[in-house]
Amino acid sequence: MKVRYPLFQIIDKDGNLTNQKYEDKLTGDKAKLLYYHMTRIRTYDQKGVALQRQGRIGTYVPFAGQEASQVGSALALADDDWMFPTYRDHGASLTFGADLDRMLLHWNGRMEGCLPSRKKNILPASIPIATHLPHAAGAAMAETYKGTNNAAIAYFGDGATSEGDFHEGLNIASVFKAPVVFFNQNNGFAISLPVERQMNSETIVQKSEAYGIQGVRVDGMDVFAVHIAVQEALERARNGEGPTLIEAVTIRFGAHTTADDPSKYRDQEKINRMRDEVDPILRLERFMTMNGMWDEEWVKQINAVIKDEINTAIEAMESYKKPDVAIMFDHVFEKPTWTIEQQRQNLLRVGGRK
Amino acid sequence: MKVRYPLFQIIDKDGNLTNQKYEDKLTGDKAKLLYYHMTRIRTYDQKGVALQRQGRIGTYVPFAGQEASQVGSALALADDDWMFPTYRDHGASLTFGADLDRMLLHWNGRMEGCLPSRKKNILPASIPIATHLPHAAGAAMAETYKGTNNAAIAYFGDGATSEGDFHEGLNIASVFKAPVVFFNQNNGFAISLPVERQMNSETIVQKSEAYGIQGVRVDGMDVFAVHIAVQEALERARNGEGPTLIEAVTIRFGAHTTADDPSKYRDQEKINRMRDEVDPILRLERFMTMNGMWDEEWVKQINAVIKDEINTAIEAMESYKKPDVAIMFDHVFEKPTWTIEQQRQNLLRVGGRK
Amino acid sequence: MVMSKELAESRSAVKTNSLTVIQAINNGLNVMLGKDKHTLILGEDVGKNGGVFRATDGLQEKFGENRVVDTPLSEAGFVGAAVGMAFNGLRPIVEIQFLGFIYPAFEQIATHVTRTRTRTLGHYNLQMVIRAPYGSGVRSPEIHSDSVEAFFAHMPGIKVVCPSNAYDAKGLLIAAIEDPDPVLFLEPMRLYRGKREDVPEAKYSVELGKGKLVEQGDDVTVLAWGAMMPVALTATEQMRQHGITCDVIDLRTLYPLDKDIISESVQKTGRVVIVHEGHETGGVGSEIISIINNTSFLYLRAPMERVTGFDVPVPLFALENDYLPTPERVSQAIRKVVNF
Amino acid sequence: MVMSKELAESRSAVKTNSLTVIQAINNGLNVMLGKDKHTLILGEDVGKNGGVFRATDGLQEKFGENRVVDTPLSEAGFVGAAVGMAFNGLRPIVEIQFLGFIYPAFEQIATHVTRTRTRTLGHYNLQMVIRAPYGSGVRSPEIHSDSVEAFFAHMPGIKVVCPSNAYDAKGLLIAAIEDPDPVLFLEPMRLYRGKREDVPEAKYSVELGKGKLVEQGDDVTVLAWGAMMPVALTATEQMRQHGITCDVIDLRTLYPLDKDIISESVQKTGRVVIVHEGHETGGVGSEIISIINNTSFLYLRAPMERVTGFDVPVPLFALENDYLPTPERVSQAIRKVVNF
Ligand SMILES: Cc1ncc(C[n+]2csc(CCOP(=O)(O)OP(=O)(O)O)c2C)c(N)n1
Ligand SMILES: Cc1ncc(C[n+]2csc(CCOP(=O)(O)OP(=O)(O)O)c2C)c(N)n1
Ligand SMILES: [Mg+2]
Ligand SMILES: [Mg+2]
Repeated sequence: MKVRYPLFQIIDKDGNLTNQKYEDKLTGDKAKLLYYHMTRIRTYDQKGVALQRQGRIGTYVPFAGQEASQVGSALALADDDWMFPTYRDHGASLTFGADLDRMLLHWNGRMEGCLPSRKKNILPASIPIATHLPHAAGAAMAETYKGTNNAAIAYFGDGATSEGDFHEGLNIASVFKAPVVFFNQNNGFAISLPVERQMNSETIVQKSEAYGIQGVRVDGMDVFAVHIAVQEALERARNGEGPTLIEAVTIRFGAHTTADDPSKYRDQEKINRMRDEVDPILRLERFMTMNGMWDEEWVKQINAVIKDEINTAIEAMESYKKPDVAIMFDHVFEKPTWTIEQQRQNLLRVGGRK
Repeated sequence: MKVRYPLFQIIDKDGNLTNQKYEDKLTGDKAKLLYYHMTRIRTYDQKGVALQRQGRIGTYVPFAGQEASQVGSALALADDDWMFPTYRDHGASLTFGADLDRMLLHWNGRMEGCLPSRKKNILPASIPIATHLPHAAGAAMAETYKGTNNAAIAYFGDGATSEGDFHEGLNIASVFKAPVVFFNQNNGFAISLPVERQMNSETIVQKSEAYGIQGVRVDGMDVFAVHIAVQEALERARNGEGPTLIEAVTIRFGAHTTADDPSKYRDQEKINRMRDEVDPILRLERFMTMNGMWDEEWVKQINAVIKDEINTAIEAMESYKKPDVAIMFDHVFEKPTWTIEQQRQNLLRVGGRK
Repeated sequence: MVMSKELAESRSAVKTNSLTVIQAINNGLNVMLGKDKHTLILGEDVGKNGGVFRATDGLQEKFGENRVVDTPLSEAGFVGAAVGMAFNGLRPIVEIQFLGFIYPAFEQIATHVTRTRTRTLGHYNLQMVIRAPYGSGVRSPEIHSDSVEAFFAHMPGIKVVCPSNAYDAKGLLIAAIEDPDPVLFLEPMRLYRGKREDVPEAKYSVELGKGKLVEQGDDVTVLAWGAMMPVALTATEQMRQHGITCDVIDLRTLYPLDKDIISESVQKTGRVVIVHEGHETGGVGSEIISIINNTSFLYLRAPMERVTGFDVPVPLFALENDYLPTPERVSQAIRKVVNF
Repeated sequence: MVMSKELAESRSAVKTNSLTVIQAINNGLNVMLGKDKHTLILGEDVGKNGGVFRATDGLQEKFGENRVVDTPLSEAGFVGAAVGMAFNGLRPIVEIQFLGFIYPAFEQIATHVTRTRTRTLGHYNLQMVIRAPYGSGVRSPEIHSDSVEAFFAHMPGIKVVCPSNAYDAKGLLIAAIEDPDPVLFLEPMRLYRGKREDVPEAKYSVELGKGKLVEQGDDVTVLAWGAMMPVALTATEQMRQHGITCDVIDLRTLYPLDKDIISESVQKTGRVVIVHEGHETGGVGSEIISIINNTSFLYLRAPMERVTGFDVPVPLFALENDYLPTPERVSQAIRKVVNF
């Protein structure tokens, strides 16, 4: 299967071009854009882990190692496209346009942070694994129904491929030729379960055969390759050629969440040692350096901007007005039912927790 | 995909041998055994439709056209193997050893008829589509756990492949190399939906790729081919080579159930016209005739035996003791809970319906 | 018999047709597809076949394959796809072939259909209806006869509706489709082809969350819905002959329950009999009892009685009429609360 | 405080260890895997990782990969596989990582786990346990905090059990594993690492279907289970200081409910407060009210009160303590029934 679906790569881990075909696309501007976003979400991710350690937010889900997959894919979307992320894809959400302070609020258990954006079509991170894949199919079908040219992308992990909703989502999308990209980040683990025991198939991409759809296996540490693979898939989608299943082969550098201890089930030391070698951001840096695109000044500058942006967002998050118990009652239905209204009043009468 | 998975066939519709490799296996005895069982379940099936018309049983599910698939597969099983049929696979159940009167009772809405056999491991027909596929995986895993050499077979239709449980069942079976055969009867329709709109894949068998398991596409109107394909799959299963997905390409000659009117959604006349040409029993008859295995006397004799057997079973079914309301209460738990006991007593006090 | 205001109106000037429940539903769908291009129907066999009960008969022919969509056999898939469509401004009406086949879509309903509005503080609302025939008594195979409204009445974020007659069927269905929130619309199979009723040809709606007083009496309040309405009415008719008169209320919406109509009646009669075919333990009846306990405690003159399906899997059809509440069991319960 | 007979016994001669709830569960699993080769554990991350809460810590190492099986991320798949194993004589113990992730397996539970014995008139029984941590209050992400025991209490064919302390956790778990029928075993996450208790080292069991009188009083019967027990007890402790004393009953099994212990207490106090964190409408509390209405109508001196989770999706953790019943809300309810 790895023969039938060779890993699509444009630059290797040392930053060398391995695929001449796309040389033209690797402009300095593009490289910088990708670099900026990867750096931005990496900084945010590190801050997320730190904030959790300091008890300033709840359990946090780090995505370090997956920046190329998340940034490369998110930047391929057009403004009106639809994004269906999981709990680990806030890097992608931020890149596509989610509000930084909202995302942080979410890690603080605040319902006000659940919706990533009021402008972009970014759905709240899906917690029940794979349940959002049929949504992406449906949102995409609705675009066809309305005769527009927009597409959808759904993010999910290797573990998600075992759920029935993965299967039903891809099957329905394939039958209706929905303009949707199923973007799998195969980071090798579903919490503690290695992908080799998640499935008996050699690759995830070969699952595309079950639906008669296009499948692409891409080096998920190569931001160019991801970016272009997703662009091409979106183009096929917009052209009425139906969905694509993309397997981005990547690595979760850290724990499943800040509540997880990966050393319980894998050789975390080994991963820590090889990190720099395979790091997607360093890979791009090597490429940029080799191709005269590296600009130390610019890097300093964006780092400062990013730091600023994130610190401002943290401040905003921490000075956000206290949670109002009413919001838990006010949005269950357009108009609260009498039961909800009564319960709300009762709670307010007792005073709730202050 | 039809290239990758050519249709496995041994005799064609005119009864000609098309696959020399298996010539040795096509003995007169085997042919007669297969013929006997196909004739038996066909007779039973026709009786089922008639009984329903006469109001002597409830809605009936005919399987005419699928006899080769059901008989060929069922006769491949060993005594201690496990069978997981659907509502349409009573032909297979009967062939494997289900009690005829029990099966009829079941069509009469009698709970006493739900369990096909007290001797063989034949599970009650699964009504919620595809839910029994994980059961087959689990029963097979239990055989491995116990270190036995038994296997399981699960029956399901083309429509069933769209359900999440199909996917989850096959994935789990593949991961644990469970000794199970997933036997799909692709009869072209799920009630009114043609298989081309059930899925976007050209074949069902190619879905095996998703699980890295063996896939076989077989002519489901050729009882020899089905029989041998299932035998081989069971052998692989017993040898620890894991599950196989078999797609038996067949035709549902009649309605989905006696409550269905197929002319609403397909050219039923056309199917009626081509029936004899593709009939699996006539195909075997042609083969037997051409190869000097046809024995008119024997045919008469088995027909008489079958008629007798079925009539006796119908009598048994119709003279079965009246349903006892207690059985609805008595088997929910080993010991009824107080709620159930109380409800039971209340009902008996009011008298229930007599 | 009290004639409801709606019904009285409907019988005056407006053009009506005499329809069965299933025809009224078909008519309601027809009206709404015609009215709103964002409305579409999804489900198994809803297209050419017109649904296994013919609820969508003729609609694909009239509105096309984009508006009446035959889906793969995939309840989680097409309920999930409907959620995605509703995110994106469509108003899907999903048919589940039988309520017992809603279980594969349970996760979609429990985690997304019901929670999206709250999760996004109202940014996304899912204007969608899930229709499902429910209940026993029509000699269906196993799992085809479930009456599990209680699961959904316990899920915050979805309304649960169940008509018992053609007029309400169309009116409630239209109200459900127009409701900005998800609605589970339960259709009593047993009444699909029963009594015909005059149903206005035009669009009209019956307000969700409101029960209806169908028969008036003094001694007992009998509460039922859907296919249990005729059972309740047969019993109360018999009781009337024995001098016991009942308020019979068709609840029509099971979440939110019409607290006011219930308490008003109970505070008059002081005696309650609830009839439903779902299992007794944890059925909607238990919530009704709890509400009455809350609103009308001092008015009660006898323990409230439930006449329900039993705490057993719905049996195959040879015993289905033993499983189901009967007029005899209801009468017995009425006598019990009267003689307490 | 009443010391239960079991507990009293356990504290006399037998060797005990001081364990948390999660340790007691781990210990119960350990005992049962050791005792019966047909018993095995299935679930996500139960092997090397020992479960996300460490309920199965060390068990794979001890019993091997065949007995403690890491499954793919596939709740319908592995609950379904467990059904197949149970057909075939094994006794699987399935871990659902959080109760909110049981929904994908809902169809398997509603149509097979619960109906197999009836369907086969006892030829096949499914001796299996489904364990699931449940409830809010530990700052988990969305869907990780559901308390939906009511769904399962409404399903004929499965028992529903929920311990509130380490002793019961082990004893009820062992009883569940030994029960010839399916049991859903709900584990209060919030109490996993709370108070330690003396837990006998050996095998013992606590009978299913029996509640426990935890505190004795005269004025009000307070009924709760699982993580709401400490909330109830804090409230009744406060009330005691105001001269109001309560019977506090830990129900422990939610189906079948212990009718006798409930009625005995209610017939003494005449006043009832039920505390649960599941949504109010259609929660198990409504069934308890219905049972009391049935058994103890004439003894009631006030409407029964429910203190429950609201009819809203369980909120993210910033509001979880507002969603959950608090001692204040319970005290309020106690005062209300006393002052009625
Ligand atoms: C239906 C469901 N079951 C279980 C879980 C608990 N859970 C959360 S993340 C996770 C592993 C997911 O693995 P994968 O799909 O590979 O994504 P990754 O976390 O690696 O990004 C599990 C089991 C869940 N969220 N939903
Ligand atoms: C979960 C579920 N959804 C819907 C149904 C209703 N139903 C019964 S049979 C059927 C079609 C099945 O088609 P297929 O799998 O091809 O099997 P066939 O009937 O052709 O043998 C449907 C939709 C069901 N039984 N279970
Ligand atoms: Mg992963
Ligand atoms: Mg079919």
